Amino acid sequence: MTTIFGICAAILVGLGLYGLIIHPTPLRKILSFNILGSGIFLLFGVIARRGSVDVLAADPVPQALVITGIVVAFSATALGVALALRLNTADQDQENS
Amino acid sequence: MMTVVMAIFTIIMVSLGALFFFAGTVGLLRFPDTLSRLHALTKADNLGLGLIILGLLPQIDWPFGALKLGLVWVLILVAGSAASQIVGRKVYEEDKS
Amino acid sequence: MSISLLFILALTLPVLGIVLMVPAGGRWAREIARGVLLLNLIVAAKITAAVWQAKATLTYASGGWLPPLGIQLRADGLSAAMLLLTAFVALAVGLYAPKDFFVQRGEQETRKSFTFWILFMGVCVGMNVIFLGNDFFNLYVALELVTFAAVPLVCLSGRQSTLEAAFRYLLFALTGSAFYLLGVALLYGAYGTLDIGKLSGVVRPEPALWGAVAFMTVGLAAKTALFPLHLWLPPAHAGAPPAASALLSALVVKGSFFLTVRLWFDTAPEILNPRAGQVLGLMGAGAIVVGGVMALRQERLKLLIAYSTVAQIGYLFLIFPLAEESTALSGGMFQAMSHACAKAAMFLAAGLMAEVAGSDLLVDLRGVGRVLPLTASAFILAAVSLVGVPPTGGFATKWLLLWASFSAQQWWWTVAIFAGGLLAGGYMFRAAAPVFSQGTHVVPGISRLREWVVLILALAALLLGTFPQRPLELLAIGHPESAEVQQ
Amino acid sequence: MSIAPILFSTLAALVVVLAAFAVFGRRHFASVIGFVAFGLLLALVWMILSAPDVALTEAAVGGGVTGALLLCACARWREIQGVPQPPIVLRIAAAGLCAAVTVGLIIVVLSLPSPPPTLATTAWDSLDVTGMGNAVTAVLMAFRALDTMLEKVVLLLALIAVWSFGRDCVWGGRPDLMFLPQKNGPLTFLAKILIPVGVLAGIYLFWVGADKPGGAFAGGALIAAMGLLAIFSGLIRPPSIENLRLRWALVLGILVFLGVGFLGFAMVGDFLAYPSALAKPIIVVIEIAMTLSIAFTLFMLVVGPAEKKP
Repeated sequence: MTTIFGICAAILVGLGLYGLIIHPTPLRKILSFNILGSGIFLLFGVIARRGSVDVLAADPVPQALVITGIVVAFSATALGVALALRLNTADQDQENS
Repeated sequence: MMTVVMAIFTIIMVSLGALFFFAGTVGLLRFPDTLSRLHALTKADNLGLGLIILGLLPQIDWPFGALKLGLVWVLILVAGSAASQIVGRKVYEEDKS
Repeated sequence: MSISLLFILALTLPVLGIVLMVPAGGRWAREIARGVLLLNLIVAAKITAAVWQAKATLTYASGGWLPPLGIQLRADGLSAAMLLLTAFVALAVGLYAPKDFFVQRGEQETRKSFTFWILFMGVCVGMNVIFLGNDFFNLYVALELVTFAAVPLVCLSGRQSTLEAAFRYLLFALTGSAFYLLGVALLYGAYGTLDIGKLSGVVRPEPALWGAVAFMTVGLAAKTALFPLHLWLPPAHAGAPPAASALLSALVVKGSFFLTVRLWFDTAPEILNPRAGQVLGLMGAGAIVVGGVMALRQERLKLLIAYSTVAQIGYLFLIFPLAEESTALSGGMFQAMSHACAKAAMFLAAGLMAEVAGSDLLVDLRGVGRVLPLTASAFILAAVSLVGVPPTGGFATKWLLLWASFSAQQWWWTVAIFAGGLLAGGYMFRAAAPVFSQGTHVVPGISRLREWVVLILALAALLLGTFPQRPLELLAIGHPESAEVQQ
Repeated sequence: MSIAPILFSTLAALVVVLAAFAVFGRRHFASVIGFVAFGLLLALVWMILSAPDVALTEAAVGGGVTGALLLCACARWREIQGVPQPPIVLRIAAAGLCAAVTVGLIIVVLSLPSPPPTLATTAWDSLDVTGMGNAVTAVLMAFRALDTMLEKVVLLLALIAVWSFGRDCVWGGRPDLMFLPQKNGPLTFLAKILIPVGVLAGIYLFWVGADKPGGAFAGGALIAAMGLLAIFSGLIRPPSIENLRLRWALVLGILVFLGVGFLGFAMVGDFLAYPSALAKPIIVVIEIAMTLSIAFTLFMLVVGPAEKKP
C-alpha cells in the first residue's frame, strides 16, 4: 500500500512541477502548485503510515506536519490568487486606457 | 446469528446502493443534455446514498452514530437538490434567451 | 535574563508587534515597529553576549519537549552574528522608512502605512527563526513566513511592472520551498528526525540523503537567487520601495543561504563536501561573472545595485567547494554580513538620491552628490566595500576566500574572485561617476536622521573589515574547525 | 489473495488521472472542478493511510476552501487573448525534467529503510503528560506547538499580503466578489438550512479534536465555508477590512497562544509548556481562540482585498 501511494505521490510531484513550468496563465500555475504540494504531503502520509506501531496506526508527527503544511499551502494559494487577479485587472486597466 | 443476518443485510443494501451510483454515473456520462443528466444523477445518487446509509445503520453505534449518518443523508439531499435547482434554472434561462 | 527567555523573546517580540499593529492600525504601526525593532536589537545583543561568554553553542527546547519529538532552538557563533547583524540592519531600515509609510494622527489609515510595517515585522520573525531554528520543518515554516512577507513588499507601490516582478518572485519562492519540503520529507522518512543535531549523528551516504540534499539545495538556491535561478531577483529588488529593497537584498536572500550552510556544514559535513560542492561553486562563479557583466550594462541605479546582489551572492557559494579549509566558512559568513550592511546602505542611499533627482536613471543623478554629501559619501563607502578595497568588510571576505582557495589548491576560484572585483570596480564607478559630476538640484528637504542612518550602515561595512578579529572569533563558536583563522 | 492492492492501485490511478486533468485541462473552470474532485479523493487516500485528521483537513482546507477560492478566481478572471503557448522544445525539456524528478523520487522512496524510523512510540509514551487522547493534536498543540504558533502568523501575514494587493483608493473598504448573489433563490434556502448545522459541526470538530480526529483547522475551515455560503447566497456582506472587531478576531488566536506561552514560562518554566493538571483546559482555550481566528482568516483570504470604497 505505501509503495503504491509513494509512487502516486512521486507522479503528482512531477505533474504539478510540469504544469508550474509550462502554463502561461497565472491561475493554472497556482493550481499546478497545489498538485505539487499535494504530492509532497502524500509522501509525508506514506512515511507516516510506514511508521505505524502497534498502538498507533500511523506516526503522528508527519501527520501534524502535513496539517501545518496544508494550511501554509492554502495561504500561498490565496496570496498567489490575489496577486494574479490584481495583475489580471491591471492588464485590463492598461487596455482600457 | 444476528450479526450474520445484519452483515448480509449490509452487503445487499450497500451493493444495491453502489449499483444505483453506477447507473447515475453512466447517465451523467452518456445522456445527451444537461437536464437529463441532472435527472439521472440526482435520482440515482439520492437513492443510492439512501440505500448505502440504510445498509450501514446496523454496523454503527446507536444512537449518535446513526444520528450522524442520518444527518449526512439529509444534508446531502438538501445540498444536492439545491445545487440541481440552480443548475436547472441556469439551463432554463439560457434556453429562453 | 535566562537564555531560554531571550530565545523566546527573539521569536515572539515581532509577533507581538504584528498582533498589536493589526487592531491598532496604520496610525500606530510605525511607533510599535520602532519599539519592537529596538527591543529586538537589545535581545539579539544579549544573545550574542551570552554565546560570546559561554564560548559554546546554546540550546533551548521549546515547551521543554526535547528533540526528536520537540523543537529545539540553538545559537552558535554563526546564528548569533547573523541575528545581531539582522537586528541592526532592520532597525536602521525602520528608522529610515520614508513619509508615505506613516500617517499623522487624525488622518485616515493608508494601505502602505498599515501593511509595510506588518510585513516588515513578518520578515523579522522569519529571519530570527531561521537563525535560531534547529529543526528543518520549523525552518520551513520560517522560510514561508519570510516569503509571504517579502513578496508583497516587492509590489508595495502597486505599479504593473512590480506586480509582475512580485508574481515571478512568488513562483520561484514557492517552488523553492516545495523542493525544500520534499527534501524534509525524505529526511524524516530515512532518519525519523528533523533536528539538525540529531540528524548529523545518523546520516549515511545513501540515496535518501543524496535526494534530500539535492532537493533542498535546489530549492534554497532558487530562493537565494543563485545563478542560473537568479532571473527573478533584479526586477523584484529594483522595483520595491528603497526601504523594502534594502530588507530584501541585505537580509531576505541571506536567510535561505544560511539554511544551505546549516544543511551542508552542520547536517552532513563529511558526506557531501567537497566534491559535490564543486557544482555549487561553479554556479557561484557564474553568478559573480554574469551578475557583474549585467550590472555594468544597467541604466538605472537600482537595477545596477540589484544585479550587484546577484554577483555578491556568488561569493557566498564559493565556500562549498572550499569547505575543508578553515577560512572558507568564516569568509562566507563574513561576506553575508558585510554585504548586508553595504547593500542596505546602497539601496537606502539610492532611494534618497532618487527622491531628490526624481528618478533613479543614472543620467538623472548627475550632481546629486553636491546636495546630499553625506548620502553620497555613504554610497561610495559601501561601494568600496563591495569592490573589496582594504580595509573594508568586502576585502576581508575576499582575503579569506582567496586564502582558502590557495590552500585547497583550487586556484580556479581565485580567477572568479579577481574578475568579480574588477567588474565590481567597473559598475560601481559607473554608478558613482554621475553622482559626483556637475549638475543642479534643488536643496532637498530630507531629514538628517535618514542620511545618518545610511552613513552608519556604510560605516558598519567598513568597520567589519577594519576590526575583523572579534567577529571572526564569534563566528568560530560552535564550529571549532574554523577557529584557527589566519589573519 | 487480497483485493486491497487492486483497490488501492485503482484509487491511486484515479488520483493521478484527476491531477492530470487539472493540470492539462483546456478550460480553467473544468480544471478547478477536477482539482476539487482530486482533493476529495485525496481525503479518501488519507483515510486509507490511517490519517483521519489529515483527511478532514485536506477535505475542508485542501479541497473545500481552496476549491472555493479558485472558483471565485475563475469567476473574476478575464481571459486575455493571445497569450503565447510555450515552444515545443521547452515543453519537451520540462517534461524530461519532471520525469527525471519523478523517477528519482520513486527510487529514493523505494530505498527508504525498513524497518522505518518512527516517532510514534515516543509520541504515544508522552501522550499522558499532555492529557490528550489524539496523538496528532498532541503533536500540534504540545510537542511542536511552536510550529503551530508560527503557522498562525503565516496565515495572518498571508491575509495582510492579500490586503496589500488592493488599490490605495479603496483601502479600508469591503471586499467584493464581483457577482450578484441570487436573493431568495435555492441557494438562500440551502444556506438557511446548512449554515446552523455547519457551524455546529465546526464547533463539534474542534471540540472532539483533543481526543478524536478533528481539530481547530478542520473546524475553523468548516465555519469559514459557512460564512462563504452566507456571502454567496446574499445573506451577509463581507466586513470592511478596517472593522475593528474583525481585526481583533484575526489576532485573537495568536494573542492567546502568546499569552499561554508566557504563562508556561511563569508556571512551569518553559515557553508553551502546560502544567500537567491544567494541560487539557488550557489547550481547549487555545483551540477555541484559534478556531475563531482561523475561521475569520480563511474567510477573509477567500473574499480577497478591499474592492469598494468605504
